[in-house]
Amino acid sequence: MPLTHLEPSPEQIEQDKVYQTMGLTEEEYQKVKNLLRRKPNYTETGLFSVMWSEHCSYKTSKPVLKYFPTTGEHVLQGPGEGAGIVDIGDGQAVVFKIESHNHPSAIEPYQGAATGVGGIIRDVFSMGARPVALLDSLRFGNLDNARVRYLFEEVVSGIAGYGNCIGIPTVGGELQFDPCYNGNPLVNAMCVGIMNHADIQVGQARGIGNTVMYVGASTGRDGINGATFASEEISEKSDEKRSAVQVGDPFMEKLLVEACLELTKHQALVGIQDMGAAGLVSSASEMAAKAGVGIHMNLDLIPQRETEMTPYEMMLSESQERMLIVIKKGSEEEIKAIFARWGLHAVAVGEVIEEEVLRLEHKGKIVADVPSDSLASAPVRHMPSKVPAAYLANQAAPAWKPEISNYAKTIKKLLGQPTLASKEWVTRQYDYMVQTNTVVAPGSDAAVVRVRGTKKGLAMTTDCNAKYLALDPNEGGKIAVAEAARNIVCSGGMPLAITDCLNFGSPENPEVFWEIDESVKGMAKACEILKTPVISGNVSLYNETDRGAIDPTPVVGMVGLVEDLDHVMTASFKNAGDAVYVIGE
Amino acid sequence: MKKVKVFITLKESVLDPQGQAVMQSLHNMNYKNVQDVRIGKYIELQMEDSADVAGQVDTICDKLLANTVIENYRYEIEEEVHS
Amino acid sequence: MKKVKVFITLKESVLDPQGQAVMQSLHNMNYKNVQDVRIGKYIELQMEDSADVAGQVDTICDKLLANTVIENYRYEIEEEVHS
Amino acid sequence: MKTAVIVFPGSNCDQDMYYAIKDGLGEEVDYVWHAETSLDGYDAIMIPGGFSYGDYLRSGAIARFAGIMPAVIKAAQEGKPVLGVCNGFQILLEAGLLPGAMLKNKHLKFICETVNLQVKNNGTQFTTRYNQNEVIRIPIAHGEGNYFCDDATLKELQDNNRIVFTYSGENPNGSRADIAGIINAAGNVLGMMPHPERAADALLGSDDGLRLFQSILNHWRESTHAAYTS
Ligand SMILES: Nc1ncnc2c1ncn2[C@@H]1O[C@H](COP(=O)(O)OP(=O)(O)O)[C@@H](O)[C@H]1O
Repeated sequence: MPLTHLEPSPEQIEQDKVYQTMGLTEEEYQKVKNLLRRKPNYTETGLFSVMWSEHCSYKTSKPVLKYFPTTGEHVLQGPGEGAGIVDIGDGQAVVFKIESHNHPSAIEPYQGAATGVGGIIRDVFSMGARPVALLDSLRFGNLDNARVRYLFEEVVSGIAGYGNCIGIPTVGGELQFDPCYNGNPLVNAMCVGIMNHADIQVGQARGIGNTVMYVGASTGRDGINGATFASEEISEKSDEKRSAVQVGDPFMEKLLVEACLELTKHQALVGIQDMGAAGLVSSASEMAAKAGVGIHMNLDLIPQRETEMTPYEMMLSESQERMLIVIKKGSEEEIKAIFARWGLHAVAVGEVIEEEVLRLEHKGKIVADVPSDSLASAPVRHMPSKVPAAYLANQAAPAWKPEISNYAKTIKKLLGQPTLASKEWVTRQYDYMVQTNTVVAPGSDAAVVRVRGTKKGLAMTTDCNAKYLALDPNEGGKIAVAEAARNIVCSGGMPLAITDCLNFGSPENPEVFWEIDESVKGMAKACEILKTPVISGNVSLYNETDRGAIDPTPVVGMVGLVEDLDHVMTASFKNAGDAVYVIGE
Repeated sequence: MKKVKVFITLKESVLDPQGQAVMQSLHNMNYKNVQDVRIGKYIELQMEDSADVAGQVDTICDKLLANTVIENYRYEIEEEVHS
Repeated sequence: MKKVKVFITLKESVLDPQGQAVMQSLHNMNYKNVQDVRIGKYIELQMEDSADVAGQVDTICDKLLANTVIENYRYEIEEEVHS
Repeated sequence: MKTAVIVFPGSNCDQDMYYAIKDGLGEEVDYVWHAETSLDGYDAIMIPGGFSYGDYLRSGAIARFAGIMPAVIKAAQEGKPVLGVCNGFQILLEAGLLPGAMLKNKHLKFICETVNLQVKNNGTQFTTRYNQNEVIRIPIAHGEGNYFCDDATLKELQDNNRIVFTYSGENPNGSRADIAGIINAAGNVLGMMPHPERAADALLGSDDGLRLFQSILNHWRESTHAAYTS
């Protein structure tokens, strides 16, 4: 029997302010009560606390994200779905998004990085696209620290382990070292996919009476903060024996990619979404909310890897390699057959209902009943902002001019910096050639991947020099976008659009919030001028170490279109005797 | 001389994709009576005698051999018999 | 129900680069008394009782769990105690 | 020539192999699902790279029990050309169609790069388009490519000219005698770690691998022609 009887009652939750330990503020709890017109029970409080977390709701970054231009003549899908989509002509489109997995990677670097890669791939194929490339943007502390070396080696192995196994080439990315990331590495992964316009899918649960199905791996207690309220009570089996770290299974995901791409060609598919952070809650409530409907789900039917899981645990589990799909009623068997061929289960777990609620049933009882759009609409927080003293001091200081007496020595010293040195140690661990479309491999400005069957290619890059942003976030934000655009152009591509990953410290610090605000303004400005709208992205806040916030690190992932692969260019010098020009200022 | 046998296993509730794949394969090979498979590591160390071998092995496991975020370990220390 | 513990080790004639790397790290960590490290696999199977569990485990090891060109195996069968 | 590319769950170079034959060679090619049981009607069998079944226990260990494997073994016995690349090579070793076993790379890391290979035997049906001892550029991408065999097997391979490719220059994975590819005694089953299908299009850097597929086609044409005329 699941140990739900150990959970606090709605009254206890209110009295003992249990909601606070679960992450809801006083005002947020009141808002939940008003929305429900009653006190939420334990499961419901859990649903709200995770859906209204910064990670899922963007409640503090939303006002800032509004600065970004998100439309453009080629944009087919802007922010709001698993990934953004841009037209590349001939009925085809490119799909891409970047996402962070910083905090999991700091705890368990191999699995943290691997599951980060797995998550971003699901975002792309859930749109109906075949993933064709990965990029990874990495930042670590100083390599003379043993823990940093361990994090670095394991993160790289984790990315290689997942990407190589699933057979998507890792063609580019970034690698920088700076003490500000000691203990808080940044692991951002970007995935690029190609699709036909006709196959575009959305994460919507349309059609009253349609069937909600669960596909992929079974659900365990992964990612439920080591111990939940209920399981803490039971674990007389020593706590040390348990772990809630998510482990990636790239083989499972490879099967899931193939099965889902087959599924997207099936007329019975109505909607599909990946179970990412906050797994079942976020996928179910977002799919319902977007379509203006409700979902009734029977939790007894959820495939479970562990025994005695509570509704709370099932709904919040972050087990990997799972998707939620909505299909036309009556086609369950056909859909099951598609997944069975790939050795995967597809299980009907619920139904689309007219009433706009997320209603969860467990052992014959309704254990949660909340308005579907309420979970997806956390109250926006407007944070105070303050110009940092360090910034003002910097601005007042006279411009610094390097004095170089021995150029050869300086150049050698520069090249000796791990941030500038060759990245081959990393890139040769990545299979950057699988799928045999990699025209420009890691090591040039941007990677170029052929669009098979055409003369076209896609150029792609990630860029951000946090040092510039630390000095001036607005200018630095512009520089990050501009650098990405230069890399695309130098490779023979026309910049199309960007995705971004906003890595910052705590937004509750007004100086950090100012940095966020200014960085995004700068990036938005550059995007407008370069006509590269923002089609997707991700926010990672609270990146802090004992020295304080990390340098502002809004990573830009840009994709450009190469019209003719004959015009691809690489960075290396080609022949002795060629003339070298400097263009620009 | 001591022979130390270290067993490293995944913690309970940590997904074991390797074990799952092997179990699936055993079922396909018609060993339906196999109910669960968990795959871990088995490490043998040869160590010269010293004051506190057990203490050393603990540290070695904690620091290097096992990833204690997701793995447990146990070990046995045997007197090495020379042949 | 039986719990079967399988130990798979590389044959002596086969070089174990993983074990060598671990030994090197241990030496760097100043555990100079570690003379040798060999890394193998430890597999736990839960099997329903059947007429010839040992025979089954032999075949499973020979066919799937170990590659006898490079590896040896041994196993222990225990009665599973229910908690 | 009609070619089968076997697809296991977790194969990921199946498409690359398919396109090398279809576009590079211009010949007919089908994917054949691991659960099929017959390869009748195919003239050549390709086992592509990837991570069959996640390579979770040992590379190739689980794939060896797939439904299609008896048909692969039958095709090999009938003398049809069978090519295993990377994971395909590992599967052929596990299935006992080739001798030896694969260990983790000596540096324990996955390696992806284009390497120099020396053609040690250009007399096989896979290598007639190369010159003896020619050095060619072919990509590798593997974590377990450290080929191992005992002394007797090595001698047998050497004495019978069964080492087809060796790494030229630095040995990237620690393989015994720099071995990159070996053939069976009958000369129709070739296993190799490097990926010829990734070097079948000059746009991607090298087309040295294409000649391997051309050699197979050539041999097939000559033998079927011989069959018609004799
Ligand atoms: N920094 C950003 N810039 C632009 N769009 C963003 C940004 N952060 C998040 N988004 C968009 O907001 C939506 C929700 O993001 P997220 O919760 O990360 O998606 P998912 O549910 O796929 O994990 C996505 O469509 C994403 O592209």
